[in-house]
Amino acid sequence: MNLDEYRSAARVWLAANADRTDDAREFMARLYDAGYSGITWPKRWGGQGLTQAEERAFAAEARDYALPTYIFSIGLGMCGPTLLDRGTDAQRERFLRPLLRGEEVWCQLFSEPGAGSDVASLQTRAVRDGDGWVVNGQKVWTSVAQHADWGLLLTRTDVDVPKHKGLTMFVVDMHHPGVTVRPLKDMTGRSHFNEIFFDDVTIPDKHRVGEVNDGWGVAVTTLLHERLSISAGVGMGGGADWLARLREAVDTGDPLVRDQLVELHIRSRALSLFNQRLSQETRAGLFPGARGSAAKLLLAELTLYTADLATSLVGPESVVDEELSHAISLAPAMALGGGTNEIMRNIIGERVLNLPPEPRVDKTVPFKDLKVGTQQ
Amino acid sequence: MNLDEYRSAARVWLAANADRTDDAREFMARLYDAGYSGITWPKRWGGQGLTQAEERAFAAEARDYALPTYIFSIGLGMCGPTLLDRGTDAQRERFLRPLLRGEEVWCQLFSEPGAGSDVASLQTRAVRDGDGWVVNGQKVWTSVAQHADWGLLLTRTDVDVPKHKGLTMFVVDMHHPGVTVRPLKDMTGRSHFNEIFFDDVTIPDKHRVGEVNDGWGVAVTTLLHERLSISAGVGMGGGADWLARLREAVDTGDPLVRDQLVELHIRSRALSLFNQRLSQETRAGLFPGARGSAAKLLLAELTLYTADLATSLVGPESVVDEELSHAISLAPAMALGGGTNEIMRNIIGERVLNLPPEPRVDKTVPFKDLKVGTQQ
Amino acid sequence: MKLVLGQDQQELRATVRSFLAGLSPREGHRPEVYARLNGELGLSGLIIPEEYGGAGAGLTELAVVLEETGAALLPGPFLANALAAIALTQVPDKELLTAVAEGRLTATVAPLPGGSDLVTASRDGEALVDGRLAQVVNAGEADVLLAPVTRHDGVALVAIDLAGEGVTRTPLTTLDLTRSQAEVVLEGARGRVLGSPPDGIALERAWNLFSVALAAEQLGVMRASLEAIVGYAKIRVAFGRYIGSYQGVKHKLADMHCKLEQAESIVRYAAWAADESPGELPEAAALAQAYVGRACFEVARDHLLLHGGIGFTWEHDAHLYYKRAKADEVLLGPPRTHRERLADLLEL
Amino acid sequence: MKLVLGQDQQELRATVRSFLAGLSPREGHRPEVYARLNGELGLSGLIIPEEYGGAGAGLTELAVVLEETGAALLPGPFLANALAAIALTQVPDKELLTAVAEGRLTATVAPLPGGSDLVTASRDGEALVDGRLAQVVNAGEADVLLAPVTRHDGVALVAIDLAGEGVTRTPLTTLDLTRSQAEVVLEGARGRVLGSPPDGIALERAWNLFSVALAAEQLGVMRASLEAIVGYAKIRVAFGRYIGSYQGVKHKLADMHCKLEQAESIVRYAAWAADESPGELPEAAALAQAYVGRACFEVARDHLLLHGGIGFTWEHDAHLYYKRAKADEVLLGPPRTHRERLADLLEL
Repeated sequence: MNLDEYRSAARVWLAANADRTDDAREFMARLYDAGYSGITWPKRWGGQGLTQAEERAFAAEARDYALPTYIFSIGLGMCGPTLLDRGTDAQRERFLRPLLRGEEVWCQLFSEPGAGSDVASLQTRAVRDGDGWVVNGQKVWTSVAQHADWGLLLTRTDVDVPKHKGLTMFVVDMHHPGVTVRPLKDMTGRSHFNEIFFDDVTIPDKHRVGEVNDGWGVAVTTLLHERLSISAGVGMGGGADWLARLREAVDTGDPLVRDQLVELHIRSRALSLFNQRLSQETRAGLFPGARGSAAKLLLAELTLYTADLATSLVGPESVVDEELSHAISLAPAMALGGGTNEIMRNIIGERVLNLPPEPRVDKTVPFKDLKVGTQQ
Repeated sequence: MNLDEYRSAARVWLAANADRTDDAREFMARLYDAGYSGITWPKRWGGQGLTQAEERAFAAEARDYALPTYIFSIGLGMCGPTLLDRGTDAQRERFLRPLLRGEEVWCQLFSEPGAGSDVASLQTRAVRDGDGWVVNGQKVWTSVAQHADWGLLLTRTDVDVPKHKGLTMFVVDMHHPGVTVRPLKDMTGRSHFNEIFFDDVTIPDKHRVGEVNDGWGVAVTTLLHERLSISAGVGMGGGADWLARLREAVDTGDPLVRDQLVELHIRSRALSLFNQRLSQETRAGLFPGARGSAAKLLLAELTLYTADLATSLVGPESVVDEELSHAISLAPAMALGGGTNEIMRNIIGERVLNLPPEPRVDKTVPFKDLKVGTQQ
Repeated sequence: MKLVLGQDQQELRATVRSFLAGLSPREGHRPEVYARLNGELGLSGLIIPEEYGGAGAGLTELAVVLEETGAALLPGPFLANALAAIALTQVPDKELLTAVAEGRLTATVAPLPGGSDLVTASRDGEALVDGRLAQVVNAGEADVLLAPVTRHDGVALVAIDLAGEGVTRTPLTTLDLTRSQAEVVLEGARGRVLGSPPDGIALERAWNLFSVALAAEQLGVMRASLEAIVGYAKIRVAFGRYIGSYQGVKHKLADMHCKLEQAESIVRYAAWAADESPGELPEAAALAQAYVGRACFEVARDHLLLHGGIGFTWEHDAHLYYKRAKADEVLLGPPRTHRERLADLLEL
Repeated sequence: MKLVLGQDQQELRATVRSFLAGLSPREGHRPEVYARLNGELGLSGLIIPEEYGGAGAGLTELAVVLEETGAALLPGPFLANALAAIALTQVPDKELLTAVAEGRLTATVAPLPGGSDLVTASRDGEALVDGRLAQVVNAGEADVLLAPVTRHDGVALVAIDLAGEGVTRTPLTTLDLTRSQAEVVLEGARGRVLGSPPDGIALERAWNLFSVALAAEQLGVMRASLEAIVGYAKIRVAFGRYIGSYQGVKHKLADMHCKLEQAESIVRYAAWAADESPGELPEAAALAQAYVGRACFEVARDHLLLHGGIGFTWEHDAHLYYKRAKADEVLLGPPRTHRERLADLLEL
């Protein structure tokens, strides 16, 4: 089957199946049966053994549908690929097929209240106990944890070595009685994320991913996959939608209003054309790498700019308009999640422009002697 | 004589004398004879022994005149005060009165091509030779050097200690045959500054200011006086003048043009009110200290903004208009001279907001092992 | 021109600041707090002339107080009541002024120049008012509403008993969680005409004073936001260093400080103009809203962003400041209206 | 839509870049350089159709070349001649097109839609032209001027021999030291009417193509500025560290990179629209000038500022880029005119 045939078949299948159900697990099972789950994953672990080309073709066809696969996105985008790269065969055998079939939901447990941008300074401890491990600590900013069966958990296992060298990765059973999932209310008043508390949670050693104290190496793999998923999602910038909505809501006969809308158009076109150029480069085999961070940074700024502009143009009514109030409340999310704007600028500066790094004070000090989190 | 009487007398004197001559030296002599030179300096060294109050009163009266005292400003504002603070009595006796009388012009010789923001990394060497010193090296950004009789010169006398600890300050004879003054053409096409080359220039030890290797301590005194002179001069921001000029030159019937002029008004009023508040605080005995750096930073930004706006509003003609072309060419000067914007933000961050400093890699390394200037 | 606070004003600030220190913006309107603010501190009568039982202070003093209530995000009708006192002072009404000064009555205002579709057919002091006000600040908590009403001889300021007949108040869900708004529908609601209408000039002056008063609150919001993030930047660590040591944070905080310095200068100037130089007031007031409104939002936004993830949580106060800053920025109309007013005054 | 350069275009870029590598923007117009550019590289005929002896390439290729000449700040009439070739291609004139393609003749243009007060009384192909053009780019170095002239049936594009009788050229002192301008006064100057006037549509299209061509040059100016300061930030030390290691510098450079990425995307898009999607051209062209003109100046300005004191010196090239960026930003009119055109096209 060549790529065009593949695409046609996908289109037909989606037309017949995409809108048939809202149940995520049921839909994933059908996706798996039809051969559209794990398209690039090896056949041995339940995948289809195809290439990026087929995966992109399917994604392009699927873009027109709101597929109910959100709760599996962390597992499929980050946890699964990490196990493929760094797990044992026993782990792959146990975990990958149920993930692809929609039988088990995964979440990712890296960030902590004291370790955001600087994930490697995390403090959740895993201590050896016979053949297994006992975990205590707290994670935060965890999507879909309330649905999750398994979590990919990064812990500290040695405080006597520098921070990157004392971490270990595990698969944790989210149904363990010591795991508490609490929704985290954010500034929009809604709960998009969770806090997770670990209270003497036991994990068998066979659920360790990678070597003891090599957790950072494993996490880098996961974060690379995360960055790929984010930059794939970038490009949906809401600038154009807001322009359409605002031109109805405000007086474009006022030249100042008109000029503000032109500015919004300019910024949103500039970013959307940049995103399209990155896509074309990717299709041509030029992997954008860290340049994707520029698109992420620009989207974060455009999102803030757009919500601010919309409320300013509309004026007093915007504070009692549900849509505008939600927009201005949600606007900071893109600038904070998936790496703050400052982190993005560091990445662009160091990995795209190859500027010299900051002097690092935290790479050689034993973790126990390092300042972390929030302290005087 | 109370302050009002002092002010009245100054007003009368200025009205009679301010416009009588363009000759700077002659005018300074008359200023000295009238008792308006070195108003706050001790009588012993030729000053008037009065207070800041009298000095400010005279300055306020003098503001309406273009006094031809520019070439003495470095001597009176920086070099003289440094000798008052840190010189020997013999140096004060020899140098201060001729300065106050306009008989000798001074310049300041700190910056080098490789040492701008980071003055203490300078490389001009002074080496002991019998009872004196021999100097080789290059200075740059030196105002009035072409007129100067004496220079306050910061040199490196020890490369085996950290950079701040191996500097020594001297008074150098600008007429020494080893001193070459070359005008430095800047991007406006004019020469506001000079480069100075030192080729085996000898200096007697009696012209050393402060202890050997304590030059940084002396320089800090000088730079403090420099900062005071700059922030005293700040506040003349050209925003209001440009607004008046532009409202004649462009079509204010265009609402977008009108809005741009309002923005210029807002920014220039914001800064001028801030400057006035700082002045009132100073008069009330609250010394603004590092907060003056905020005024300097804002003036630098306003200057860039104004020239950019004016040329953008006027359009194609601005590139063949002498005044506008000069304005856009000169605009960067305020952001580069007297500390770059980045240095100002550091000062505000660390000395006003008391934020923690950067980790410093250059405070403990011997100078000879330190990276300085421009290098691979 | 006076841009520096005097001794008395500094003491007033210290008193109010220390009173507000223990309060949380999350507690909602607490009448017992207002009883002490109005009683012990006498703030409801601060700018009301002494002949009506007030302290007879000026906008300069009111600005000092509003900066503190802004910094504390004091919930409830403090600003609304202060704006009402400003309006009442322009069209002096003994009964209402005395009641507000003594803290017996809380008033609020509807937007003054235009913006209201209220009408009345009456020609004397009593009026039956019809119309709808889409958004009135703190209408749910206030006793009396002051609103511009159109009648035969032009616009008059009318006082309406919010608990009276013909008044329907519907609470609105607002962005700013620390300041409520309500829709007010009037169907033959009884009102009393204040002053000697038409009072265009008095209402214009009131509007300018509103702009100054709001700018003072915004200055407080800015200051508190900047102080919060500066404090956090000194204790939060990333990559082994306090985040305030990174230029990425430090330089942004320096820029925020510059905005605060300029905003304070403008507020002091506008308050001085209100008290001492009426001719400068309109321009100063438009300048205050045009500069301070924007600067306040930018500082509050950046203070939230620099907090990182924690700034996005409901439990942290950062979003309360961010939302107040946005709500304040548009409270007296879309920001461009202040710029347009300024352009008109400059005869551009 | 095609936003990525093909193999041929990349080779063209490499060829032009390597040719320009040894040149300095301070050397002024060197005819021998142009002889090779037009001869060996065939650049003067790049977009001229093959039937007139050109290479028949599109705006996409011209943009690649202009990006390089912009990056090098190539002095002389390169851009002017390219704009003239664009105009001539819209109202094809065999004699001039062939001469430009072969490099025998250098042309320049006066601003096309409006902006010119030139008039002629003649009704046939030959015309005697009167009027004054305040600023014509490279008029001092060009042989022929193309200018819109008002006549009985509307505006016509007229070719005027700049060395002919009735033409007075006065060189102007310009901000941009690498691109000359002159005043041109025409008193009964002999001209030849091109195309079949009135040619409003052709001239409108030419204007849009000018916007795209200029944006390509601006992209080159931006790129070269950013590369220069990134390079300097890697070798300049302050306080014992390379300045590029400070976030104050690094983060600004990252923002400049973001502008460059967006500017390049817009230029590629606008050039593609010029070649393949004429309906999108007007909007793409206005977008190109509205975004890239501003971004180019901001990047050139910040590149100069980040150099510190040395960037302020005459000897350093930073100011040449800064001045070119400003001159380019206003070359086709005050920047707001591009935004207004865009607003019109968007039917805002």
